Amino acid sequence: MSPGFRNALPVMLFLLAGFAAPLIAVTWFSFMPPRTFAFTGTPTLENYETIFQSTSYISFLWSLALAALTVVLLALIAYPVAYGLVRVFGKWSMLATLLFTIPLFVSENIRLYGWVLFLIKNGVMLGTLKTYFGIQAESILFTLPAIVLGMVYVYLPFMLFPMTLGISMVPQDTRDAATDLGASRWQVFREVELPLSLPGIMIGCLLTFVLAVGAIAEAKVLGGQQIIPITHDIEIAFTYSQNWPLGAALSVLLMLVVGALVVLVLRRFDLDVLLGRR
Amino acid sequence: MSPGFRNALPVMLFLLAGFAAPLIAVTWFSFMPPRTFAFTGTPTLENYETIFQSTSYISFLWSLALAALTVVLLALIAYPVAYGLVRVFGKWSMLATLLFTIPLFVSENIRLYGWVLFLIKNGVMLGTLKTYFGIQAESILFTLPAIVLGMVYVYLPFMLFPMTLGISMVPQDTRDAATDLGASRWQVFREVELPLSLPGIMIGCLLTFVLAVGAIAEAKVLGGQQIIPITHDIEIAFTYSQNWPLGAALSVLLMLVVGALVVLVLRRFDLDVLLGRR
Amino acid sequence: MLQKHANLMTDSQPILSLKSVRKMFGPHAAVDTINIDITEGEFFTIVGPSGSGKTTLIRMLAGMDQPTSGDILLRGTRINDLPANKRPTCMVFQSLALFPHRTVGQNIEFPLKIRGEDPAKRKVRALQLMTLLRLPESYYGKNVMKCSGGERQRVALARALAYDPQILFFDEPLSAIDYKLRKTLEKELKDIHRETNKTFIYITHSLEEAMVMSDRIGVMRDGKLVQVGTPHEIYTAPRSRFVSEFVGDVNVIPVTRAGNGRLRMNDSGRELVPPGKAPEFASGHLVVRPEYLRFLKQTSDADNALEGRLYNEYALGSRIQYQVRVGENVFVVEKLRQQPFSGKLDDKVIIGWDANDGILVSE
Amino acid sequence: MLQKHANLMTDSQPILSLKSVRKMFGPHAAVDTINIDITEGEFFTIVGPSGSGKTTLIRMLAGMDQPTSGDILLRGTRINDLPANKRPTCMVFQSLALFPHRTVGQNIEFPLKIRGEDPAKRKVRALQLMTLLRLPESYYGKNVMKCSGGERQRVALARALAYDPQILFFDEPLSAIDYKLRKTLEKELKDIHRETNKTFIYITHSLEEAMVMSDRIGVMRDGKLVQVGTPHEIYTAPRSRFVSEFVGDVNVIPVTRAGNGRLRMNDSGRELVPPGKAPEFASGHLVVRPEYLRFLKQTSDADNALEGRLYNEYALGSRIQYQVRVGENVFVVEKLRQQPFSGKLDDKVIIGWDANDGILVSE
Repeated sequence: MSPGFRNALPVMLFLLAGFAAPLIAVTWFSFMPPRTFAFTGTPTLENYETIFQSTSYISFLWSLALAALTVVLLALIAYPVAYGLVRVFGKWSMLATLLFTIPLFVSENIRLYGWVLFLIKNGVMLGTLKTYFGIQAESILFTLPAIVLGMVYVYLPFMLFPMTLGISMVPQDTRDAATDLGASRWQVFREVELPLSLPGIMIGCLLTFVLAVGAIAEAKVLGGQQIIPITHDIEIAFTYSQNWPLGAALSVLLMLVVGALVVLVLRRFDLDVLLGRR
Repeated sequence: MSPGFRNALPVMLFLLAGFAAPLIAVTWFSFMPPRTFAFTGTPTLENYETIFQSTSYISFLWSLALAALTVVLLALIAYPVAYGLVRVFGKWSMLATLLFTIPLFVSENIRLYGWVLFLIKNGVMLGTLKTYFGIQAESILFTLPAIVLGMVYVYLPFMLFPMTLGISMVPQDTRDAATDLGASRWQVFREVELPLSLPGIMIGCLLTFVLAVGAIAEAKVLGGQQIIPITHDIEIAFTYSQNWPLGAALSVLLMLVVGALVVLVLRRFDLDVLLGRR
Repeated sequence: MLQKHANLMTDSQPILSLKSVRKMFGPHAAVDTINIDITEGEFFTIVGPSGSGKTTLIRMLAGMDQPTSGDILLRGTRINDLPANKRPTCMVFQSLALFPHRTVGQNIEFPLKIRGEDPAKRKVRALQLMTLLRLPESYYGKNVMKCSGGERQRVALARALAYDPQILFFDEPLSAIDYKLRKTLEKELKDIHRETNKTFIYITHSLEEAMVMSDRIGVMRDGKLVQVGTPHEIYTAPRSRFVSEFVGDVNVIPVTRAGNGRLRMNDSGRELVPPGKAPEFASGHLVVRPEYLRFLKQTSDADNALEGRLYNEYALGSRIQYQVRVGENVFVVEKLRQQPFSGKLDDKVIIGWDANDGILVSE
Repeated sequence: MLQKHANLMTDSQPILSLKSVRKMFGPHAAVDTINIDITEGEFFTIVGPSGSGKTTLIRMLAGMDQPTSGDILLRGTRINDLPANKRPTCMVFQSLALFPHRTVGQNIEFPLKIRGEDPAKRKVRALQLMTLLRLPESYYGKNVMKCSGGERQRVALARALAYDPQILFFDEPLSAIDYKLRKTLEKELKDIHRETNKTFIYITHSLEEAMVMSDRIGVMRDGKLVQVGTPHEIYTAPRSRFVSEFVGDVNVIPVTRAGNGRLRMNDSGRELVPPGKAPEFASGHLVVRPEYLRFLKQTSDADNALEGRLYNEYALGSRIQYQVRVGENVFVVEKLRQQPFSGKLDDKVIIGWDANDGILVSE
């Protein structure tokens, strides 16, 4: 037994206890009889049966679809911005990065309420249009676009930072060398820049997808219950309907779906291969 | 006008529009007459007066105290773990880091419900004690310790990662040199290791404090409304009581308090000085 | 000296001409009014300390930077505005700039792929180049990051040669490599230059490296080209104190022209015999290389002689250096190991040199 | 050679003795059964390629690593288990390991602060050391990261001297510094060694560096000490092909002992006259340094002669090297610049050497 392992053991046990405890509790409770609050009941698959017979799959699909849409939009928005931060803006990059970072210091809910005030009928945007320009427009608040706007807004930094890191890891020399060897701008991008920044892009996509699947505030605050993501179903099960085993079973399914997706993507894009380590 | 600035300008305008919009909306609304939903009212300080005459300051103090307590506990717990990860565990560090990271892929709410299931009367912990050991204990659920436990649990990674980075930035050679020059283990720690890892520690503390002040789920889920943090007051103003200008004013005050604290700490511990850059 | 390349001797049009090339960074001239003609097939090295502007210069030649003023002519055609990917030139970078996500073969074939050649032809050419550069054929499918330092060097050179450039630029490609391997690669590079007959333009901060490989050397300082010549000219006839000191250990004596045509040492006032072909100047430096200084029996054994004390000795492989303190100054005398000096530390010694072995520089 | 230090000549107890010191990493011996005695006041250099175990060795001597077996004796006392902070030795690291959050003064005073000396005394000593190492007094309050490479070097050395160690270790402190400054610092370090009279143990991969500074040199290879001797001994009497090649450019000829006491070249079968004091062996290598090879008018002008073609020439400052192809092999001949060879490339030439200028090694 190496000294590293001997010293790491207590910490790892503490971690297993501290970090795995809630996950184990959730998994265990998902096999308890519905609407019970004790963990000593006879294990049963009843909760899972209930879920498969219910319309919960719609919430699942909404969550996954919203997350996927968010990731695609984020990738399209964040790549040019990250590229600019690394390659184009020079000393202005610092200021731009600061502008991205400051809002993170404000509680997410406050920022979402801000969007409500901004988007609502007679709010900052529509109010200005109506009062000063006489234009009457419909508010997008409490519709799907508002939710997507909120998600893109909240998760942009989490896509941007790994992407910026990924792009900044492509050495200037390597790009210069490709140009020097006759490659056009587009060829440099396709042959050198994109493959070498792929690890950062992939990490950004995974991170934002995982965060977006677990999102609940955006749909609640900006979506006005128009769309019910799975996280909302879980919250309802744990609070209003007081059916904890059902909430636990929904949680377990969500973890399984997300986990499977992450493993799938990581296996498809082996990071070591991307980084050229073998 | 440098080309960097010219290219950065549209992105910065987009940022100002996209990221500052909700903050501006919140600030503006905080000066609107109470209980209105339009932004065109006559600006007034009425909301701020209401707050100063109310007992909201208790929520403020709770939020700040909870955040401060969380940061202190996190620093005490995370430093030895981070130290172990960097210096002691060797190849086991990877596994331990993975154990810290995996729970982040599960929605925060699910993990908090997991703690409820674990801690509640007849839940995983107390149920086991009662059924198998015959020990009857009080649940800490819905008390202050449960909230603090939840906050420490949720924010540990955000303290741990900057700290690990900070400690790993202290070169092994510098520590060896101090020992070689006669310093004991404790002197190496006090004279070299601690001052050189301080930037990481400070960033971890700031980050977790800002996150903890904006926390709401822990108090709601684990505290059972025993303690009302200011974020909860804000949510209530925006939702149940439908007094948006009041919620906006509370938000503005919270941002001011946190902002002032961050600036104060950053000025006190000038990072450049700590890093020895001047 | 040996006659190296017949084509150096013809007075054909230069392959590359620089006419008053300047590059300003704000108010600072990184490259300051440089004029050179590079002959086809030449191995030309630009040498200078870091910050002397040599990297900026080569980047302009390669098309990665544009000069602020002046012209760069390729066989007489102005190419100032021709971008790097359109120039028939190629560079080997200090970092080598290999593509880490590609195999050795893919790296070498990159310029051919960009040009749209078909895969079969590409592979034939890549294997040809690998043979030229002594890379085993089995490396074709090997990830380039698994290669050793010397092998990567060869892959980078093979990739540049695959572009089939008229001029090859080298930006200190050997500076990160350890001494022994560097010496080997320097000689290999000179062999490749001979076998390919291409024009090589090399930059380095090591005059040792420049001397070993080059047909001609240009010495840069503060953005200016202070001297251009063959390695022999640079070594034996430096035109300034800077160049003489850059070439190796030298003894530099500040002197003033005395009335009688002699030189007067600024510190001791002692008179010295100047070399025969001395430039006209009022005050400057007399440079004497350590291997031209001798230990004397008596002061009359050489044109110039100084008395001092033996202070230290240093072994340098085939040679041994002795430090001699003369007043406040330390002189370095170099002898072959086969004929060492038999004095003891702190002994009184006389050192001297023949007038014509000194070099007078006005700066 | 000059007589350097009187105390080298006395046969007093060695300050440091290594007795069969071994360090295993798993099944691999990083340091393999090393025995040396270091004399008080000596400048001893351990030189070897990277991976030869020299860093592991010096870390054991400094107390940062423990040997797997064998003993380390300081003035006869076993110190294997004495931790680094209790040993009266101090190390200058390759990275220098300065404390970046402290001033120059605070760095130098660190060992005194640890020892609990009072601030006024500390400052006096720090300023003394700064004077010794030619650091201006005004640097006392300067942040150490604002110093140049050479200045940091001096701060690191001053800090080590402040500890007042009996032995100073150096772990390649000059390897990251550019050529010209390195040459200056090498000579400075030798002067400081002379002025402080302390024992210096230095490791480096550059034999050039080792030759300039050391009283004795130990050559390491694969964890073993293959030869120990003065720079002159290492250069003129290497005991293996490895050592001879490590010292500089050499011509190595694989040979077999022929019946008549002569040597037979393994490739061409040609017979050679061996040096007078040749060791007994059946087959090995004949090593001839380039400066002992001469161009001959006819084959009878030297004991051994070979015919070949002039292949290339390289300028090396005061010397010029010529490559001569003899059959499949390339020989290197070195001449002084003052007396260059006047042949043309591809000319037929004869090269030769006197039998006693060759060195026979059995490996």
